[in-house]
Amino acid sequence: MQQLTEIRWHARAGQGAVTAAKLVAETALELDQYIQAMPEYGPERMGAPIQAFTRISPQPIEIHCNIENPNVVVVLDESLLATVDVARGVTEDGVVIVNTCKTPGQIRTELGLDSGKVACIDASGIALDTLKRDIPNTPMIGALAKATGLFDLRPVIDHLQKTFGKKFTQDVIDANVACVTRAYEEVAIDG
Amino acid sequence: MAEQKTVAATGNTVVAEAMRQCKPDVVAAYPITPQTTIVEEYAGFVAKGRVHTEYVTVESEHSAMSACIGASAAGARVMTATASQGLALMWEELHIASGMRLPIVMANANRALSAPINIHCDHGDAMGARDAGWIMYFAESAQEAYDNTIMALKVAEDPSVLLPAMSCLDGFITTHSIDRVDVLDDESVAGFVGEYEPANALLDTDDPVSHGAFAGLGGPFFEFKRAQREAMEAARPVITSVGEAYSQLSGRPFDVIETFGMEDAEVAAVVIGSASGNARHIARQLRAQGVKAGVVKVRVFRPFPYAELAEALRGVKAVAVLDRAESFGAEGGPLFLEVRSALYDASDRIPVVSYIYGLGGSDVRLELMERMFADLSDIAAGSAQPGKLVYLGAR
Amino acid sequence: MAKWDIETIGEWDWRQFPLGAVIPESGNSRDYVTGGWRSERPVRDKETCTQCLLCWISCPDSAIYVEDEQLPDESFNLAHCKGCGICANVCPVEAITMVPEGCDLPEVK
Amino acid sequence: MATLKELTHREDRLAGGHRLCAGCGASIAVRQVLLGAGVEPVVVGCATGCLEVSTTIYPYSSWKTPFIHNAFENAAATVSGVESAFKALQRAGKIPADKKMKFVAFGGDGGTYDIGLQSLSGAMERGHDMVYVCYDNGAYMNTGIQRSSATPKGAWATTAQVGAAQQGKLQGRKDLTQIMAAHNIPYVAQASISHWKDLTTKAEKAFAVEGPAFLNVFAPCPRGWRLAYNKSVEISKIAVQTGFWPLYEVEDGVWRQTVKVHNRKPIEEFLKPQGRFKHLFKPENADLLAEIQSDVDRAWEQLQKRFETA
Repeated sequence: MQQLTEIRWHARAGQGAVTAAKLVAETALELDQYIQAMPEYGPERMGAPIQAFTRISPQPIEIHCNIENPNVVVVLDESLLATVDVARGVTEDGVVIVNTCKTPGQIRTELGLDSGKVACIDASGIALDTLKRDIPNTPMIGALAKATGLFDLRPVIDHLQKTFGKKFTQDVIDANVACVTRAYEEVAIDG
Repeated sequence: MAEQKTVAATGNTVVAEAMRQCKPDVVAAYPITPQTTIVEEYAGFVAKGRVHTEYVTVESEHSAMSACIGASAAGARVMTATASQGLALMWEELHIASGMRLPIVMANANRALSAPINIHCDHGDAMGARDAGWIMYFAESAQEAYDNTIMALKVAEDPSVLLPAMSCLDGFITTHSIDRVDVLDDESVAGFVGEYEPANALLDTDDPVSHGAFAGLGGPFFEFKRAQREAMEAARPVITSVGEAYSQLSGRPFDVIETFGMEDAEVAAVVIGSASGNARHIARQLRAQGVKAGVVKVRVFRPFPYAELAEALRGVKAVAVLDRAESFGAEGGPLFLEVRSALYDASDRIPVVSYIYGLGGSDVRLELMERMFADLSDIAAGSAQPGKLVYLGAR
Repeated sequence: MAKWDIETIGEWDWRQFPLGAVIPESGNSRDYVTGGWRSERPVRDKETCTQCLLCWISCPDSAIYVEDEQLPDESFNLAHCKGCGICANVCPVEAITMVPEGCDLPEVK
Repeated sequence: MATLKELTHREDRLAGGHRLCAGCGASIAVRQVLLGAGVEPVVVGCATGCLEVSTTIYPYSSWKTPFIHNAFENAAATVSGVESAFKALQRAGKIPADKKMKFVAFGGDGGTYDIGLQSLSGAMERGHDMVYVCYDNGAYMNTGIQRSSATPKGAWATTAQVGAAQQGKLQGRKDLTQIMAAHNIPYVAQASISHWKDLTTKAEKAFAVEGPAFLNVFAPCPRGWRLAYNKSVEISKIAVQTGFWPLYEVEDGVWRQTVKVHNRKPIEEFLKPQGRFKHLFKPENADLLAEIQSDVDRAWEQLQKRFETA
């Protein structure tokens, strides 16, 4: 794992980006990393574009500010590409992961990205198949694990089972595990 | 060292946890962003029967502090939490709590004061209360918010102190960010803070006392205030010794100020709260480039560590004081005024510049810290004169 | 509790006052004399008095003594009585009269 | 219901030597309320005001009970904190489980009807086991007779003056007792220092209920009312007899008139002895006087409809 990984999440309020940012941080903590996960809070309500952030590092994290130069960008809602500059400041070797049916090539063109990686996953489709609801956040974590190599599928699943086990039925947990697994396997990566 | 559990949690979650572990008899609180999740978590402890606390869901912050004062005077261990407008609404009661010498501990989720309304972090709320007679801790991280809250209780209840104490953490940045935190076990915290032995408990009906008397013209009001000042002075060694004991327990160092690179620093920033790490991060980078940059973080603002600051800043060529609060009409922010005062008796006149930053949650980008240190280097090199006041990051 | 000794309070410095402005003794205003506020004092005619105790329950200054459900011969605490005259006013049999302070008192039966 | 002779066996919990005015209605109210509290220990809280200032001038306290004053608007919140501490400390085993204690807060009408209403409402809604007593003298007397929302219509006050353009306070009183009844707390009553038996009985009931209780006690201020010092009790009786201050209670939602008034006296009998109403008796204010009477009549009739007739 590199020194400091900075992940910026783009979504609409209600899509679970904050939860995803948190789940990723918690998974990293299980791997004895230092972590930060914070939503960018505002008075916005359901549907508004929002950002959230995750930092992961083997060293204690001392900075407290928004992420301007992310190593990873995760976009939970493809429609945001039209209105939000999601790739703003992304590092040369950064990874942009988008919930979309399009190919990485199409997205790369759309975003005008000529470096780094672009990864595409139909997270909404997977969520609808397995969860029967368009909650794309957990599939995006599967895609993120694969596309970034931050961690394997196993710790993600372990952590999901651990935290969701307190709140949800076994069916819901199984569906989420299926989501993550499918996304991990199906994500298309370019670069 | 005590057994600890590493958790991923927000500042507010671990502050609520610290409160639970301190076993307060009464918590009287009113929700306000970004403090709310503290009292929500506490309500959860109450609902689950995990605490013996009487949790008073008052109808305003004024009543929150009023009920805390009643409960504390009654002889109970009392804790609460607030933020911003809530702290402002309590203003009158803050002075009464300290004047009555009641060791109430309150977390404050630092948030800007209206107008215009804003829910994000700055220190304007706490700084507005800096002369209210409360001991004031500020946290850089969720870890420190947790640690400070426990230490604050121990200090407040010390028989030689008996003053209320505030444990401040930055709104959203610390209150709502998930952070890696090491949490002590319940027994260790309970053993550390001990039992509260109240003086003059109102509920002692065998020996009734009167609290809150009128000490008007010709009365001893002046003498009571003098005693209050002495109590604040008496808090200094207690803060240190409690900090030492807590360090032993937790393995985490504590001092009223925390320094980075100050052994040989030529340029230094003095800062409070979550932005301290940002300053340290840049100072670390600058040092790698050969710039002798340093950072002093102030962890206890009241009583203010004048001697420690003067000592830390000795020999520095230019100092920036970073205030996340205004003091309109003054020469700089509240921290600036204190730091410059601390340096007045220093033999060398160190140029000190006031930087106001991050008001209303304005993001403390690393580039701002770079700019601030670059200014200092210019001043230290004599290629620039210290300006009056810099609004760092305002358009 | 033992009586709080405040005889020399005028000379105390800040160290000597109780913590947080607490008054550690309850009801010690009994030692404070408000009788000097009075320009008239109540005088009770024991013959007329029916011991109804309306004066006692109506006194704002807790200045009427009762012993064994009765007003004793010396029924007024003149250290506290401010001479408001409520006792005389509420007395249903006019057993209490207010007489000017500093004048010769009428003969009390 | 105790007789006066029986009441003399109880401790008078307010010591003399306090520095309230001669003839003050507040201290009469306090004595009678606390006589009604029975034998259990009582903790007293007090809002800033005449009563608080004059009974605790350092280093003297007139309170033979534990006493706390915090500020003006928060007597209810403060005492709610004290009561909460009692519960918690009992739960923690620091106070014996069988120990009983009573809690009472006193506030004037300024500290209760106005600035302290929110704090009072909150404490009552939360159901603390406490009694709140308003000693109502109809103005901010501690600071020099400024109008409050309890000041009667037409009364002179230093902030509701009498002149060519205005004849004292323009507005009628807020009906705080009914507001408190609307909180659906176990016990609410309106009492007067002129009716000691009614008042001490109501205090007994208020202290006996588990949960919050509210007493609104008519307690004249001779100084502010421009009334002879010896008339405090007498004018209170007239207030009851004119229907200006009906005596009633609301016990578990049942409204009951505790002192019947068969032939209400005209309101003029209440107003005339008080200098604060002097201007109302000028010929040009006859209409205002009639309006005040009709206000009293209307309020009286409305209240009668709420009483259980049993």
